[in-house]
Amino acid sequence: MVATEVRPARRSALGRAAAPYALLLPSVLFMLALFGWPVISAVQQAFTGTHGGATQNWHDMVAEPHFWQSVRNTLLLVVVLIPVQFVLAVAMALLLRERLPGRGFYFYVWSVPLAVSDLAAGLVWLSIFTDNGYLNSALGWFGVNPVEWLSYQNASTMFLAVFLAELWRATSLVLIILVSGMQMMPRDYEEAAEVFGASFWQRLRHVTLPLMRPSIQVALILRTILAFQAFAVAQALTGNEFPLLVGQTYLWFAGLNDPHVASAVALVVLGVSMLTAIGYLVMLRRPDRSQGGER
Amino acid sequence: MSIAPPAPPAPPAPPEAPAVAAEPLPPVDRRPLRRRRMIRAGQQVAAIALTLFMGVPVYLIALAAFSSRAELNRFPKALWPRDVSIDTMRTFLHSTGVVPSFINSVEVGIATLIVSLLIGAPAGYAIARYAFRGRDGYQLFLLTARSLPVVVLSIPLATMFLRLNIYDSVLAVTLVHAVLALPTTVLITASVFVAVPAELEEAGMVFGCTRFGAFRKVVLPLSVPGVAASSIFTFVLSWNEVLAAAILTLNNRTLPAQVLTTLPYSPVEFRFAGGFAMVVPSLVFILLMRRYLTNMWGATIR
Amino acid sequence: MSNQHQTSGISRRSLLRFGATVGVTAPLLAACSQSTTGAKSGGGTVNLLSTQHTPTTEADAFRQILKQADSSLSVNFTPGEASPTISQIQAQVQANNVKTNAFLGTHGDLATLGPNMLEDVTSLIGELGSAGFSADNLTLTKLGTSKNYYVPVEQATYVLAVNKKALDWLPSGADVNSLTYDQLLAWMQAGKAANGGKPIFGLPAGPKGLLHRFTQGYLYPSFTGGLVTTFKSADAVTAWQYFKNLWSVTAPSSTNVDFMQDPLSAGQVLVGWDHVARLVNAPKDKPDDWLMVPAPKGPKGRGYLAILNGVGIVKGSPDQDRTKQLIKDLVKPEVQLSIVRQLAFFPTVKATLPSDLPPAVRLESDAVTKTQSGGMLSLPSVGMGANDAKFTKVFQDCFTGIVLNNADIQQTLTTQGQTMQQLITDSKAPCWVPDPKSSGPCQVG
Amino acid sequence: MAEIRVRNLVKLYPGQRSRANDDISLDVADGEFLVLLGPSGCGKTTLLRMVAGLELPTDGQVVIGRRDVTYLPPRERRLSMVFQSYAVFPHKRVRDNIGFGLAMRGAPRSTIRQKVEWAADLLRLTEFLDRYPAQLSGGQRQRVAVARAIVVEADVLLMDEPLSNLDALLRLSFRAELKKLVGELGTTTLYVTHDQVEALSLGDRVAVMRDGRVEQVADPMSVYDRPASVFVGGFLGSPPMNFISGSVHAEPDGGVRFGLDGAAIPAPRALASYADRPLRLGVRAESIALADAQADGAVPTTVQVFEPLGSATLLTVDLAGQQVKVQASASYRADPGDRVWLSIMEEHQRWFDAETSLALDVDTPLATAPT
Repeated sequence: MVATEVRPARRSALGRAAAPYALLLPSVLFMLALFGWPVISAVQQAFTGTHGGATQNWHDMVAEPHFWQSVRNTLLLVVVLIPVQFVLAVAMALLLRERLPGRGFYFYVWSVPLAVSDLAAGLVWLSIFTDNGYLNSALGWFGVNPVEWLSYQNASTMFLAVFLAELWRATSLVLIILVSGMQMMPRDYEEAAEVFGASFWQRLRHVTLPLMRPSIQVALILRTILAFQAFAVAQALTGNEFPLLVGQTYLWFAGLNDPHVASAVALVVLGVSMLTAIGYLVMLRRPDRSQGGER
Repeated sequence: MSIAPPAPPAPPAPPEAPAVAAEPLPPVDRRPLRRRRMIRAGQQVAAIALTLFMGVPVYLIALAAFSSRAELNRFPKALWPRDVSIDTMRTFLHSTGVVPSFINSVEVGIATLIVSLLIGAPAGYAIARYAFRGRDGYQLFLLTARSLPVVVLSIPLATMFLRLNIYDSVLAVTLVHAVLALPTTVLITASVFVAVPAELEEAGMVFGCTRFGAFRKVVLPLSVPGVAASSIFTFVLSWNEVLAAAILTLNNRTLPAQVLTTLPYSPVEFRFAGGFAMVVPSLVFILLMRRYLTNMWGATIR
Repeated sequence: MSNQHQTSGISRRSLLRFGATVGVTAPLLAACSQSTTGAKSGGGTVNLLSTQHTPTTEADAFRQILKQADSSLSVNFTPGEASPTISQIQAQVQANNVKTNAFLGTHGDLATLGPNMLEDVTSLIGELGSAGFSADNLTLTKLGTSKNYYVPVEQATYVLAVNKKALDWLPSGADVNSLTYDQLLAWMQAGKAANGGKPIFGLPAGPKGLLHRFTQGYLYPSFTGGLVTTFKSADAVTAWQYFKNLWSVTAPSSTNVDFMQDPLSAGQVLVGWDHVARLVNAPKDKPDDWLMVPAPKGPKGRGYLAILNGVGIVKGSPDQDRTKQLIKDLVKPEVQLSIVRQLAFFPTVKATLPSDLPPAVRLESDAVTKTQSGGMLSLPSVGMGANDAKFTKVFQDCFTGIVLNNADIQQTLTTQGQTMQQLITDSKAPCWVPDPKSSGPCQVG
Repeated sequence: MAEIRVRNLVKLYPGQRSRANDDISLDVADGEFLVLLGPSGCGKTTLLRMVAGLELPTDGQVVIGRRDVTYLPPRERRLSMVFQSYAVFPHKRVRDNIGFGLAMRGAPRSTIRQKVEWAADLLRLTEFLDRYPAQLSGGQRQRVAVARAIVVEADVLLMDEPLSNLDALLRLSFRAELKKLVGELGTTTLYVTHDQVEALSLGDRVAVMRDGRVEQVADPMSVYDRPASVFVGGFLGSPPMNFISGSVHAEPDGGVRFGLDGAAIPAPRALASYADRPLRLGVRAESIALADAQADGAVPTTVQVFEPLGSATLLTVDLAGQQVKVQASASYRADPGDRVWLSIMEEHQRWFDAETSLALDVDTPLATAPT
């Protein structure tokens, strides 16, 4: 295009202020066009019912014997698993940065579980923990007689199995986000911190982690939301003995052909996820962006 | 302007040739070196342990997928390929619809990648560059798509696509997968665009790019790791998504819809064969994308 | 082309380019998807959705059977999980853009779709009068109305698979082919004791397991002679007490077992109760190590549940005569026989079973005939429509409460009984076999 | 406060063929301000980073005070540093940035507050203490980096091209401020730069480096006026020192002349022993005198380029086929093609061996062999 473009000297204020909204528009329209009506009809369903008033569905939901147990299990999984996962992912990211020999291979293997669907992951860990599985076989080679890891009678080993399977499956998500965030961080800050006497832990607390705040925030939000959706792995390992919240949605929708109560449970999941997301957004607000306006 | 030394200031009395050399030098202290080597060895051991934890399960599903039926029923199982047979895998791959659905899945995966990046990346850029009102509200709005279990949307979605007459097609599945992938695409690209220094981009604009040109020529190349990370998520999400694919397709099913819905009902050896077949393509995709994900070991060495 | 006004940095040219790329990819995607059902999609093909024969090997076997039955008819057979499949049909009917011609499913699945999603096939049943459908099956196909809404094509029941190794601990004087529940319990207790406390008996109590059929179709009729009318009777309490004792000798891993054939062929358990199609793989490798025997007898006789699969025509689907042709093919005796030979589902029409059945299927067919002779037939819920699943859930909740969590039996039955009564009254379903006929909605006794 | 002693330091980066630091030995006296000067890639920053402990040497030893610190991690070396990219923490306020070093060493809050205010006042940052670095200009951020470095009473202060990211005007003013500041503190300082003006103006001594080796260490005047090698002469001063190639031969009357084709320049008698060997004469543009034709020892040249520079004029002349730059007074005028006679006084002549390009040890008192 030969003619050099003559741009107006000063773009209208509207043009500049509208820039972010123009960039967001396609995604908002796309979401509303495809998920708008379905979400509305799902919400409607939650408050209409074949029998009884608007609250009947919610009453049925709570009356289901496994409901409160599934809420407890889901929260237990989220509260216990996510902190451990973040500690592990940060450690792995820092190990990768140490440029150990073979790090390319390490990073590939560490990001592999991301590729495994939760159904396949359930299968993998079932093959390990089941009574005649690989773990008991390995114990057998050492003369230790097999343990019934997944039996509903020993709840602690059952939780441990689900915990390890979920730890294995979902840590790669956090790792990859942290690693891609860490890319952009120049090493000068950490070198400066080291010169001025900061120990490894002090560097981590005062420099490395604060600088990775955007990635940590994204990883936390996405990981928590996906944690509330976790269900297939727990079902593959323990059947219905370790019920999770989303499992209740499937139970009502597929098992009992009652989309109304299923929508109610779905809204509970949505609500809890939103609350945690808002919590993270507020908690990890970036103080140094206080200069506001377009940078 | 010739640079001559300024009028020679009365040179501060330079300390006479430093007589410090007289004192004897202390011996070289090698203790920190040994400590450093120990730390590195510890790091290597930790890395290997983590690699075993992450890698062994995948090895086991591969082992199970290629073990014979008899081996799977035996106890204690061998942790090494003792009784290998590929007929389960062969029958699985030759069963109707597995290969065509594989092609459909790849198509959907890549199409979802393109659509979600085209729509998501600009939004990610907007979040990274602007602190506008409603920024957090927008992020929450995006997250609703991912936090509402898709199962309750299945019937309204299906009816909508039927009315639009794009039912039972790769396009229908792509659109739904793109919506599901949008939140991750936007948030991850945003978290990396934030790190691209604004000065570089403003420099781009000084040289005559439009803001969009600067985005394309300056910001995008620099934030390749972020784009790579989000594309891995998008592909893997689309590749492993079962429910929307199962509901929206009839004859043109994706691999998960074709396989995963029937896996739980198939005998044990088919479940492992199917599970492993599902994993391999994603392994390959991550292998391809890994290089773009990090330029960490290429970090600038001053 | 110099665009004067730069709208917020997104030049119109790049928007055009973006629109073009999406415009091009969309039809491309729609056009070049691969058919995954092995048949050409489009006109002249019968789309048959199914919740049965989902395992990959079974699905291909069924496709072969259809091809041999009538090569002129091209059928897209798409098996899948019940919920997405049923949702698909519901969505298609709601959007009155029906692409699925026929649906093969269990009586429960067909009841969930119900009369407003299935065409009335009474005339087709009339045409096939000579096939010899059993009266009980035909009542089932009416879904509690006066017209037939599907054609029965396969039936099955549940039997006990026994690894001959277990016979060593059979109590003396007990005939394995006509056990009583008490003899089964004693047998399993002896087996467990002799096996170092490791139970040799298994039940499919997993999420997709059919354990609730054991409670509904076997325990209740055998101990109480009924189901709904005797739900919380004294006999019911003894039945559940028995179930607790039986569970104490059942492998705890059963809570994660959906198909008994898996633990049985792996040798984890020696004796297991399940659907014939979910046991058939157990004896496959070594048929002569196995026995298939009818379920035991209780105080009120040998209760057994007949499971019926049928094909319904989706309401408003095109090419209905081609679909009728498919159904006619399915009920042909030679097709019914190839179904039993390859898929272990028994004919619903008069057809003499050939002698060259595969050994496992032969074992099962003997057990089935023994079960039917002198057994007390009971049917899955009739007329419960969409509440059929919730009705089953009552029994699942009872099992979890009473057997797994040791809740008080009478108290659990009373509370669950109220839920059941609510469900039955909502569905206005009269009693069904094994309960005596009732005029109004069946009353929980 | 402590002196720095570097002995035979070698650094070979993995995958590189040439050594970044090739057997460097150097001493920085207690309280001295030594500048490491050299073109980019000469290894000056690598040397600084090894003294700081941010890089580990392949061989050799680094001693600070009486303690060997060769392999010690940076935080145990009691030093502070100003980085080229400032490395001011973006997520901390200026106050916390400056007090970072003290906070890390667990100093009581009151001392930190008091010292931070002292440093902020010294660098005129008092009103910015509660701002974030993103809200400051480049110069202010540099000041924060310096404040952070001086608030920690470290034995050694290291600076890695701290002024290179500033614009020209700010660099000038900040240089003087920095010199005064470091002079008052009196801390032993090692300063890296590629800018020769900074080196000459700031350093008590200047170490000129090339390809991982130290060519010459001396006070600014000697380095400028008595370069130990052709490289040092060419690197310092603008325009760089002229180098005229030729050889000397003895005259019947005992004198020595430096012969070019068609001309000859009188040379010191001591060079007699170098007769007939190729030499190079180094002379600063401002040390060449413009003479009229008859002056003894004058040589004819033709003017190629005449550049008026405001405070002086710069001529590029052709002396027997070789280009020479001559600095004349502001009022001097000449046109290309004019013939001009030059004379180079003996005390301004610096002689270098053509092969080794090292300075010759002519008996004039100032000549010093490179250490």
